[in-house]
Amino acid sequence: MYDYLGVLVYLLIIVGFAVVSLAAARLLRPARPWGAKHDTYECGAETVGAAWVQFPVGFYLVALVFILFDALAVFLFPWALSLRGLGGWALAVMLLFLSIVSLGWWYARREGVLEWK
Amino acid sequence: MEVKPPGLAPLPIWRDFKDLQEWETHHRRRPETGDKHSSAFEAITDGIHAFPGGFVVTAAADTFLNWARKSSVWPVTFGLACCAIEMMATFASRFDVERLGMVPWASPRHADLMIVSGTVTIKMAPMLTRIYDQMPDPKWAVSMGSCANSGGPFRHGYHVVKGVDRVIPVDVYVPGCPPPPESLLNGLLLLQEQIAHFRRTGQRAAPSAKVD
Amino acid sequence: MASRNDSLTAATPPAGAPARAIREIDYTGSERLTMNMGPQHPSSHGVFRAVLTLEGETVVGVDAVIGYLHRCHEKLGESLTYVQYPSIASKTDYVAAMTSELAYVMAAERIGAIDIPRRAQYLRVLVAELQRIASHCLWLGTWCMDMGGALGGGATIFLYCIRERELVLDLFESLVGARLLYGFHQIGGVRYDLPAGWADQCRTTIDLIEKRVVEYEEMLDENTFFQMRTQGVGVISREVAETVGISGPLLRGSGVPFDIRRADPYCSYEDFAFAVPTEEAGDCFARYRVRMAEFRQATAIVRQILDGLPEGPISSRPGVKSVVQVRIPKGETYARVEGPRGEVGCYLVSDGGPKPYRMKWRGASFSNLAVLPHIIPGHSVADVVAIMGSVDPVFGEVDR
Amino acid sequence: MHYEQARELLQSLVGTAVGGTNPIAEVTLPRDRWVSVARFARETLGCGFFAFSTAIDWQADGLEVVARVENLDAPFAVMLRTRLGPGETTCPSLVPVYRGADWMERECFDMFGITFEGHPDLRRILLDDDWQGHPLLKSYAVDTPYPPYR
Repeated sequence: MYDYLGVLVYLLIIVGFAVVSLAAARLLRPARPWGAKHDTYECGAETVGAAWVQFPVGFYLVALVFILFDALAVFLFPWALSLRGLGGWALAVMLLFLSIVSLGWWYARREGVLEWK
Repeated sequence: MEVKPPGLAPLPIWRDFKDLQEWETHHRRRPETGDKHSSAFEAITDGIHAFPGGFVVTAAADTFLNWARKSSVWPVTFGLACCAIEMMATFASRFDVERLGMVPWASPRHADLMIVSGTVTIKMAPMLTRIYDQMPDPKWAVSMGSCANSGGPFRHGYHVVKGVDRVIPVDVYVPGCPPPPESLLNGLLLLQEQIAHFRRTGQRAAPSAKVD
Repeated sequence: MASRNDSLTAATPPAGAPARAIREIDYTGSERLTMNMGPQHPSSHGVFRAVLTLEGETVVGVDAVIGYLHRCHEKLGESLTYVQYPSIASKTDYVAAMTSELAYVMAAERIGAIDIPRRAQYLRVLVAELQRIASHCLWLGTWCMDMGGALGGGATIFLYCIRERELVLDLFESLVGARLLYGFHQIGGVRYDLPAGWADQCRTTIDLIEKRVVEYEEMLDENTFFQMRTQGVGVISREVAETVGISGPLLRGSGVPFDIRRADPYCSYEDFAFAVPTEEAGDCFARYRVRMAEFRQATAIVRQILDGLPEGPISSRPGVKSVVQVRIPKGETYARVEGPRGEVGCYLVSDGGPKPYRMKWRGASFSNLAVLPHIIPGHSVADVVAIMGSVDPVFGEVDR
Repeated sequence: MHYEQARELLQSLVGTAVGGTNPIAEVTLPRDRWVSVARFARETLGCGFFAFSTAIDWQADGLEVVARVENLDAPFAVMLRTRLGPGETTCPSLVPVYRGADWMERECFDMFGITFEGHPDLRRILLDDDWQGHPLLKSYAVDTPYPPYR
């Protein structure tokens, strides 16, 4: 039971840090929504045109590819840490997994998803 | 009733303009109190003052908070004209302002200090007030160079605002055209002293109604 | 708003130079976003506001709004005498104050047929070339800071370049007493002479700067980020360059070997041997190479002056006692100077009184900036930053 | 194309005297030949470079528009001048011939109130759009007050 105490303390520190810093900021800073403070900042000038426009699809595709490979990275960390204990068998499995994923990467590159122009 | 032929009427000075008086009174109706802490914090300090000797506690808290604010005043990079080049030289490695804890920041949202370096023209004045307004409180303004102080060599130009303190409240005026980095640093140190004993109500220089 | 920009973007991207292959992207239904790259922007080099019409990341329309630093120079030019105005003249191009003062003073001298002693002409060339070095240092620093991420942490090159610029400013401080805006030129000659030991201090500074320029080129020339960000970006063809009237490193970067110091020599520039560096590609990288070559030409000229500085008086007119002392006879002329940004000219019309009748200031950055709406459409927003930096505008000269 | 040759061509085209010393040829034109002579200077004389164009307010004698174009190879320049009538404030625009004239003429409109016919986008460039008056006219005082900033 006790070996998980460290994790609890660690979580408390994280939450505590966030709460304390935010509460102190709210307590100390003056709240004066006066003048043009709440306007959107656009380099000092009034905002021109509407911002709620239909964005081109390019942004979405890049974000999608990023999330795909970011989620993949989550599996690599624990695998890398315990690789020495698992021996060569784990290496082969991971290489298989990576080759499947790189198939997706090759397809994204061929479709020109990442090229911007 | 003596009719004055047109063209002989004296040049109207700014006090005659009706809309200018409203502009002045609007500008002066800034909420003066509560510029320093949130209302909750000031309620707490009032409570502490009720106890005998409570001032010792709040004074110590004030000096600590002022020290924290003084030593990390972030200027927004607001370069207008020639003084901006001298401001850049002050930000660079030889006269480094980062020794004073000042990190030049591009967006007014993260800045505490606006160094107005250059001539404020009539086309730029609304932009300048908008950027100053968009800075979170408590905020300070340093007027760098004689153009920002009083219009400087371009004072008689039709398109020049006669000094930035007609547009935003200014805390420190740095003389010079352009002021060398040393005198800007001196101005910033003066500002830090001003912040160090930034009194509780945060009274500040109201925009001065200069007449010329 | 969009309709007017179409008339600007009607100019097809300039052919000739191999611009980046811009694939037509068939956006279905993506609207255009209008955005301000406004007066207060880290890479606007002063108070310039570009209203960009964007399609995703590609800029399809630019409406440049200037005038935020219009300080009535030309109106003040008509109401200040020939003795008073030079002190404000340096505030038009405040990064290269020596050359902007020179244009006004030369215009007045040319109308009044006032002769300038040889030593004063050499001193004028000396400070103009030192000013070119200091101005190019600031250009390189702010440009690389704008493209910051590409060059290893924004401010690296900025801090190096400002360090070199400080050395040149020390020279000016010991010569004139001021760091940025000097009252060095006056009608008839020059106001200050070289103090003792200034020449060797200048030689050591020049040698040091030449070594540092080599270091910058090692850092930037083979830097693939830098090449990707600047090669093929902001291509200005010769035809667009001439009709818009850009000058200086921009013009020489597009293949036109025109330099006023060579075509219309003033202040005894004909006595010095220097080359006119020219590049053909016309993109940001070409302009970068032209300016880096100009570093070396400037140091070469300064060395020639320091070796052959003639003796003699530094001004052909007595000291200025009263403001209306200098009177220029009736006439008009257009005197121009090759500033670090291009042709800085002063078109002066005088009516014989102590004040000019009309003074038109031809700022180099005004015309250089006028080329932006013709070359920016088709580039991405990040390229706009690179192009703005390579044009190197100074807004005292643009808005006057 | 060098200077003397350009001078004769200009002389033959315009008919009136061509002033100016060696590198500069100065010619005064009537208003309606403004664009045609500019096009001639650009095509046949090879003056591709557009230096600047501005105006001068001669008060009683009206406004005068000046434009300077240059041939960069054989360095010589042509200074085109045209005098608008005393009350007149319109002038044909050079934008179809030179792109650089776009901003220069917008500044002339802003400062002198000269409207250029054929200019694609004539609005104020240096001052705000709602600014009254044209500052560089001699009748405009240099420190005219502008409420609320004075």
